[in-house]
Amino acid sequence: MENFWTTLLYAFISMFIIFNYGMVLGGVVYKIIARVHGRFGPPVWQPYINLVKVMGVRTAISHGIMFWLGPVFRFTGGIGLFLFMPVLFGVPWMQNFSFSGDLLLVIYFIFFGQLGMALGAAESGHPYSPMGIMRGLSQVTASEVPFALAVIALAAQHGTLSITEIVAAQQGGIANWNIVTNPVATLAGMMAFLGMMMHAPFNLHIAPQEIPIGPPTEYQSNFLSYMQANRAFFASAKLILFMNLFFGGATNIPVLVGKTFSLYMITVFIGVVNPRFTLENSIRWFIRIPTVTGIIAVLIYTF
Amino acid sequence: MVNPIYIIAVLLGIGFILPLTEKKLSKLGPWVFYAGMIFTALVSYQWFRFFIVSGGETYHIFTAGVKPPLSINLQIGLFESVLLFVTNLTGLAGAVYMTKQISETGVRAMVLLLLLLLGLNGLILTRDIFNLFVFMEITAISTYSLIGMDVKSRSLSAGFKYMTAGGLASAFLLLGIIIVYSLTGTLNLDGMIRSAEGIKNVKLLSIGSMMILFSFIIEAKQFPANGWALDVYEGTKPGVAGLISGIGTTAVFFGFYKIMPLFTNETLKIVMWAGLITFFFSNLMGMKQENVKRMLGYSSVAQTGLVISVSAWSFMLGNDKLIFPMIVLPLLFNHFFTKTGLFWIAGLVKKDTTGLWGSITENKILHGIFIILILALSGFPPFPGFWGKWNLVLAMSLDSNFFYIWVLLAGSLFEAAYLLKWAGITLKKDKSKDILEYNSYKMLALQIVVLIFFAVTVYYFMTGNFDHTNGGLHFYLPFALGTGLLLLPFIPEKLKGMISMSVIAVYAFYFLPDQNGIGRFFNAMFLSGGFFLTFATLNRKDRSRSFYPLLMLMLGSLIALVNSDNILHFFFSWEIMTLSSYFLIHRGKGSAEESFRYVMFSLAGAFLMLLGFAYSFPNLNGQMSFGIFAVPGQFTSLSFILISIGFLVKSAALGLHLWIAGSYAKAEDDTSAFLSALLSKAGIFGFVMLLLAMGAPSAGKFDLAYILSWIGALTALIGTMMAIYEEDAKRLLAYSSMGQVGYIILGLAIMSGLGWTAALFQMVNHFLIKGILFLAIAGVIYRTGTSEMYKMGGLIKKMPWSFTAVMFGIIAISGVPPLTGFGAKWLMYEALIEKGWYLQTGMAFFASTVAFLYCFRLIHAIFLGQPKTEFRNVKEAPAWFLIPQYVFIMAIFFFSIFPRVLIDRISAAVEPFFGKSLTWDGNTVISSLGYWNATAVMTIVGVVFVVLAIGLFIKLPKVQKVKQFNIVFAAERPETPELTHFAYEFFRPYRRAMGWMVRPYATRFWRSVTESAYTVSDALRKIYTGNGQTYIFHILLVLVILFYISTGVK
Amino acid sequence: MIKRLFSFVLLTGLGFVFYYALTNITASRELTGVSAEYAERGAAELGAANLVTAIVVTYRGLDTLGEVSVLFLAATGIAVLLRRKKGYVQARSEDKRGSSEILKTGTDFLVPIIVMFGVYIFMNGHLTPGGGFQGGAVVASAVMLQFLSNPSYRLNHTVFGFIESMSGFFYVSIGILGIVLAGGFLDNRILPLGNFGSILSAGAIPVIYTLIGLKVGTELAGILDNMRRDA
Amino acid sequence: MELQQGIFILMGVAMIVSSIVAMYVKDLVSSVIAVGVVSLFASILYLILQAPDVAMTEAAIGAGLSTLIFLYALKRTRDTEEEND
Amino acid sequence: MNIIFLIGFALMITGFWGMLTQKNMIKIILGLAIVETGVQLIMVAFGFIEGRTAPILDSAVPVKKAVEMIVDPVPQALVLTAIVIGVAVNALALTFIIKMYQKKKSLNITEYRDLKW
Repeated sequence: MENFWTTLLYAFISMFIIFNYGMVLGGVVYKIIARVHGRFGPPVWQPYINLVKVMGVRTAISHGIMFWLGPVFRFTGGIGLFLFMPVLFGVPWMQNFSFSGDLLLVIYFIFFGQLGMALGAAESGHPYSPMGIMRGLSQVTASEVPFALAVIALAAQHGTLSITEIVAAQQGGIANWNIVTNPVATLAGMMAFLGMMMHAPFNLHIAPQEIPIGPPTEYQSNFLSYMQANRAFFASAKLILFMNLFFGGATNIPVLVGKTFSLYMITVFIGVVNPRFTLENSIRWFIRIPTVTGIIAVLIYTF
Repeated sequence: MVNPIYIIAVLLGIGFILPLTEKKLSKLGPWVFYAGMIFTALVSYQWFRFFIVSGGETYHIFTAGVKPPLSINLQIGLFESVLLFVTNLTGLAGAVYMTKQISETGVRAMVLLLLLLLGLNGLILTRDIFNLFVFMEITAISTYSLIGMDVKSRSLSAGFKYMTAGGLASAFLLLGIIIVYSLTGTLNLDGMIRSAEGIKNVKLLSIGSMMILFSFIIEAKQFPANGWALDVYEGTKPGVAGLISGIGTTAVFFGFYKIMPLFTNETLKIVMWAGLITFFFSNLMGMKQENVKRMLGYSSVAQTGLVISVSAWSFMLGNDKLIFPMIVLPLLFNHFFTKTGLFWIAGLVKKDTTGLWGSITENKILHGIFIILILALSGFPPFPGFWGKWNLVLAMSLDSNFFYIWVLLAGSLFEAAYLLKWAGITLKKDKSKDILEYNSYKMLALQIVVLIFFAVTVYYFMTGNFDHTNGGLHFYLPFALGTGLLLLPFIPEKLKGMISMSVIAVYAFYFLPDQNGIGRFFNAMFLSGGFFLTFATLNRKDRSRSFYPLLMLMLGSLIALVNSDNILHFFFSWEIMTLSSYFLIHRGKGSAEESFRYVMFSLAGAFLMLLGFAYSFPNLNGQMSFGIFAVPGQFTSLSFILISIGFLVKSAALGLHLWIAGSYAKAEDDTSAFLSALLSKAGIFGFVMLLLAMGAPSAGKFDLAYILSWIGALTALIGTMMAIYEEDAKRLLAYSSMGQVGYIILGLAIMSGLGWTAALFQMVNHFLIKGILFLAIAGVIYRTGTSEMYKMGGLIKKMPWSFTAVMFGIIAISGVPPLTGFGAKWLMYEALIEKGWYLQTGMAFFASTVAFLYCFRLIHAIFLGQPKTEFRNVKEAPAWFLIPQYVFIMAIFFFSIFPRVLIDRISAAVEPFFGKSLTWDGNTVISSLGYWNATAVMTIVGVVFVVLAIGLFIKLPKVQKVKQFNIVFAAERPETPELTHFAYEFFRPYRRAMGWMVRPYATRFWRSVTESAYTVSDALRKIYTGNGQTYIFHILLVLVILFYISTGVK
Repeated sequence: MIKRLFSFVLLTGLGFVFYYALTNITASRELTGVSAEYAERGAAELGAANLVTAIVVTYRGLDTLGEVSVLFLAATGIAVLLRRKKGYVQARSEDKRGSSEILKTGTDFLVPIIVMFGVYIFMNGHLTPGGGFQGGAVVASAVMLQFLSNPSYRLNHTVFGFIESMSGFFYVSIGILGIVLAGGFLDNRILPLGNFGSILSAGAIPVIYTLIGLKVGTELAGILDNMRRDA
Repeated sequence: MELQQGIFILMGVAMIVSSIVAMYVKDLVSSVIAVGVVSLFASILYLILQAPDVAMTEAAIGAGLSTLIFLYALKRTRDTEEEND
Repeated sequence: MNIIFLIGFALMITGFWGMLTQKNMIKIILGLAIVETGVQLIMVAFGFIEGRTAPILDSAVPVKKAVEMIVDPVPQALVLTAIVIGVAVNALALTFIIKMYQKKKSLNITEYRDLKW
């Protein structure tokens, strides 16, 4: 906050980097999934193509103001989440606006976009929208539990809720990473991470087969472009968050890419080899194994 | 001064001569009769004034010109004069009441009444034990005759049972008298009492006094030797029953009271417990009653038992001179007037079953009197019964007799249960018609009694331990406002609402600036909330006179609660608040059951609180300041637990939450906002006071604050969980409220500066949000006429303002940045983690994510999705509702951007107790763990949002707007929009997975508690078989039991 | 049967109570307390030879007034309960067997004597055993005799009622006179105590007892009349 | 003294027997009479106990009038005639 | 003198027995009358002093020596009242029975159980 304009400029730079990183990451993942399935797959830059394509669509319909604002909420949520996090440890221009709040702010801001989107989609009047939202929200509440417990364990471990300080405490080699110093919390957090990334087996709410028409098809044109762009931000932001929390953070971009990519791959691979859970099953799963793990993590610091 | 012997002489003389007027002078009879009655009333008034005003000295009357103990003497002192006065006045009223019956029966009925009065006066005046017996017989025989006067089979059989009981009682009284006489050589009470101590033959003396005691136990209708009494109350005409229950019982009691000094402490102890047992069991059995008069009979018996019990205890302590006016008299008067009045009301209603009393409302005055009497009888303030019980509980606690208090309060709860249930029935109109049997004489008599009762009430209210100099104003305020508004029946309702608002505003203007500390937040919240929520009530169109008075009573009592200086003030306001809110809830449609549940839970909580006070009270001699909790004593933790339960009930903590959904949902829509936004904070205020005074004691190994934190966390989680499955918007919000208040409790339990800051911040937040949400929902319900969410849908187009309000409300409540809800959550988690309560943190976090589910459901099911055909033409909610909502929204935004304004003040209030916990760097608040800059967050989010919105607007200038129903299913359109609104049982899969969390364990538990209470009640009352012989058996059984207890032989 | 068993057990318990009392009763050997004072002062103070009368009429006069009221009340209560509804036509049973002439004559002869005897009893209450109540009962028995001998005999209610009311009223009035003229309510010394042992002694006691006798007699007669009426 | 004791016992037995008879005899008239007998014995006892006033009262009122009232009541509870209300 | 007390108590017990076991209401009142007689007997017995005379002062009992010669007059006075009151109550009770009989044609107390619980 020394210099407002500098901060702003830095924020734009980091946003630009992360946007492109997120888009490419998405493309790579498509490719990988296709290869695993035995297909050739789309090119890596397919997300850019998609984005340009949907932006070019002229017809767009709106069901009302909330419908219209839904993608705005969503995109704000994605960008905001990213902006409230420090991206690279010790790199001044990659700190974004992390002075605004600590870990709690970041966690809670995840909901901002989801809630807004949910409101917008629900106004479409299509019954599948609320169904999808219901599934998504239900699952989030379950997966947040182990995550929250993991975060609490970290806060207890480091005596702080500031992400920067948590990352700082992990500097100096793998031995200081939380995955080593606090494996139980990391385990709980990573299991929650699977759910939060919304890949299989926890992707019922976006299940394209069962719900052919949901928010993505009610929204056209720029609405959709906002949502796709947001996906890049949102996914990367979450990856960065987990990297910061459990895997020592990153001090430069290659490390960042390496760590986040690996993290993403974990979810992708698990998703590829697993069938989809029904909603009840995934909720039950989250409040059993991951939650118990989380509770153990927390109990370690309670006594 | 007219010698009181003239009362006896005149009554008797007139009684003797009246039969002469039967034939020829029948016109003259009534005149002579009433003249005699009025004469007695005047004479007793004269003495009453002499003692009350001039403080005269006790006066003795010797008959036969010889000094006692040779002759019989009478005595009139302060207490006698008071009792004489009310007895004779009520007797006069009774004569008026029975005018019709008297004129039907003829002059002999007058004789009976005159002699009844004679007997009662004699009972009160005499100081000779055998004379007492004679007057008791006179009373009894005139009562028998009055009972049998209507020559109905029921009254005859009741009278016969009474006579057998009375015969036994007098036989044993004679036996006792002669035994005691043979030992003491005198019949004079004072002489007996004096010489009783020196008697060598203690065993015989104890037998003698036990016989006397026994006979009074029968006459005073003590359990279980009282089956006949209940039959009498049920079978007799209400006019007579009222007299028996009121003046009859009082005089018999006073006779008993006079003899009590004769008994040893062991015997008195038996009397004390016997009376309490009567109180407890009679009330328990009363719960199952549906016959009005029998129910009153049970209550009457119970009250007598209590009064006797307390009197015996006072003699045990040797403190009777003080306890009589402080405890016995208020209890007695409370019983006396209410019971007389209620019996007489029963005489104006044709139906005997409580369930058929619905249309008593046809007569507003009668109904008002009825309600007031019921409340007085249930022991609510400001009636004498309240003062009596309050003083009793505290005095008992000084005697360390806590078990007594438990039983006493349990009995009181039973009594309140059946009385309030009955009152509740009459508050609902039903189809029964013409149940009133209007009779102006009866009305007049009733009004006389009620007027005296009011005078007594005012007297006790004015002298009732209130510190009038210090903050006393607050305690008159609710009543002044309430009654003031009630007495203005002819002005329009809207004007009343405006008057209420202006009073609040003026009060706040003069009052708030002088405030400081934590109380200020509550005051500010109650006053501002009261002001704006009252604004919403101006939308009302119905002409209901009781709404604004009750509302003002509730708000006033909340203010009084916050400003109370001591536990009496506190409890007094608490009870008034409970009561007024009960009636407010009861106003809603179909709310009878729910409001009853509410008031029963609240009362039970209040009684436990009272118990808690009692456990702490002995710690500091005689003071009632909150300071008594700071003094550690033997029972500190128990006291803390009990008081906490009282507050937990009001906060609807888990397990004690059964009332919340129903009463919030069934209350009128604008009232629900008051309940959730304001009333739910009363329990919080209680905790604030309690924790400040007491800290957090530990019970054995358990840190009570820690336990409290779990209660708070579980309440937050389960409350939220229950909210997501509700179909009814108001029930959903009610459970949401429960969950949110759970957070506040959790915050307070942390007992750190940060925790309290969090709790108070959350409280303000919750107040604003629930104000918005309940009012918005009220507006929706007002327009659509339903509160079932799935029946609505798509209302965003019709009610955009309401939608926006709800949207801000849910964003704030769910804790999503940038609105205030996040601030509350942030403070809470920081505090919890700082404290090291990680599991609770996790649970609170879980609860807050679950909250999204109901938030979304609320807004989706009502405003989004497909609109319904029948609501195609609904309009936006009225401005009366919208304006307060937007005021609150503005407040939320203000606090969201500048939370420092609020947090700084809260910290300042909390600092004196817990020290500094937060530091500031510009707009960034820094705790020991983390930091938060609300202004920056708001700015960033706002800027990004606006930029993106503008971007979208530029890119999509021409969006094709379609109707809501423009959706496609695989290229087909479903025909009815109803089918496509996915809202019913919205979270079904979630329920399948998580439903085990909300299994109704608490409901089942409380249901089984209630059911077993009723079962016991029903089983127990079966001992009253209606067979006179069984009653004789009971009576003799009591004698034998009494004997074996008192002598403790073999 | 179970009821009898319970009753038996209960009364056994009660029997123990009484037994306990019985074992603790010691026969009195001398007058104590008030009774000694009555014995010492009674005769001189009130001038009544029969101490029981002195106690009943004066010392504990209020009790006696109450007693009279009780009787009066009972009579009133009985009258109220057995009152006939308006318009009730008495079913005259014609076949009631009239009493024999001898019985009637005997009755006519005996009644005045019995009444005189009763009057004697209450007039001499302060000297000999007996008094208003006993005398009243005797007077009532005269009426009873009338009823027995002549089933259709009807009481003259006007006269009886008048006597009943006025005797009661005068009784109370004498009581009040006691306050005005002597030491207190029902003080018998409003009249001179007279010669101890003579009929016109003991102040107002004979007067009071006479009034009581009249009152009790008429009341008892009234009760009997009510009870037997219209069978 | 022995004699007096003997009389007491005799009369006591008589009283108790007649009261038991009063309770158990089927015929109500007999039972009323039996109670009257109890009273009569009582009045004799009073006389022995130097209570002539009480004895007279008991004889006149307890034994005499009371019995009569009972008998009247008995008579009226045997009537079949009924008040029409 | 205990024999009188014994008789009194025995009478009371008998009376109670009757009241508890006899269903006929008249017998119940008769039982009550027996109880009363017992009580009265006991009362008089309390005033009795062996070897003394009735409390009537005449030639045989000079005023001066009355204290040593007479039995206690007070219980007698009380019993006098008690007897009259007892009879009054019994008469009233019988009236009740008469009226009850007229309603239900029964003297059995178990028939009159409309009021209960």
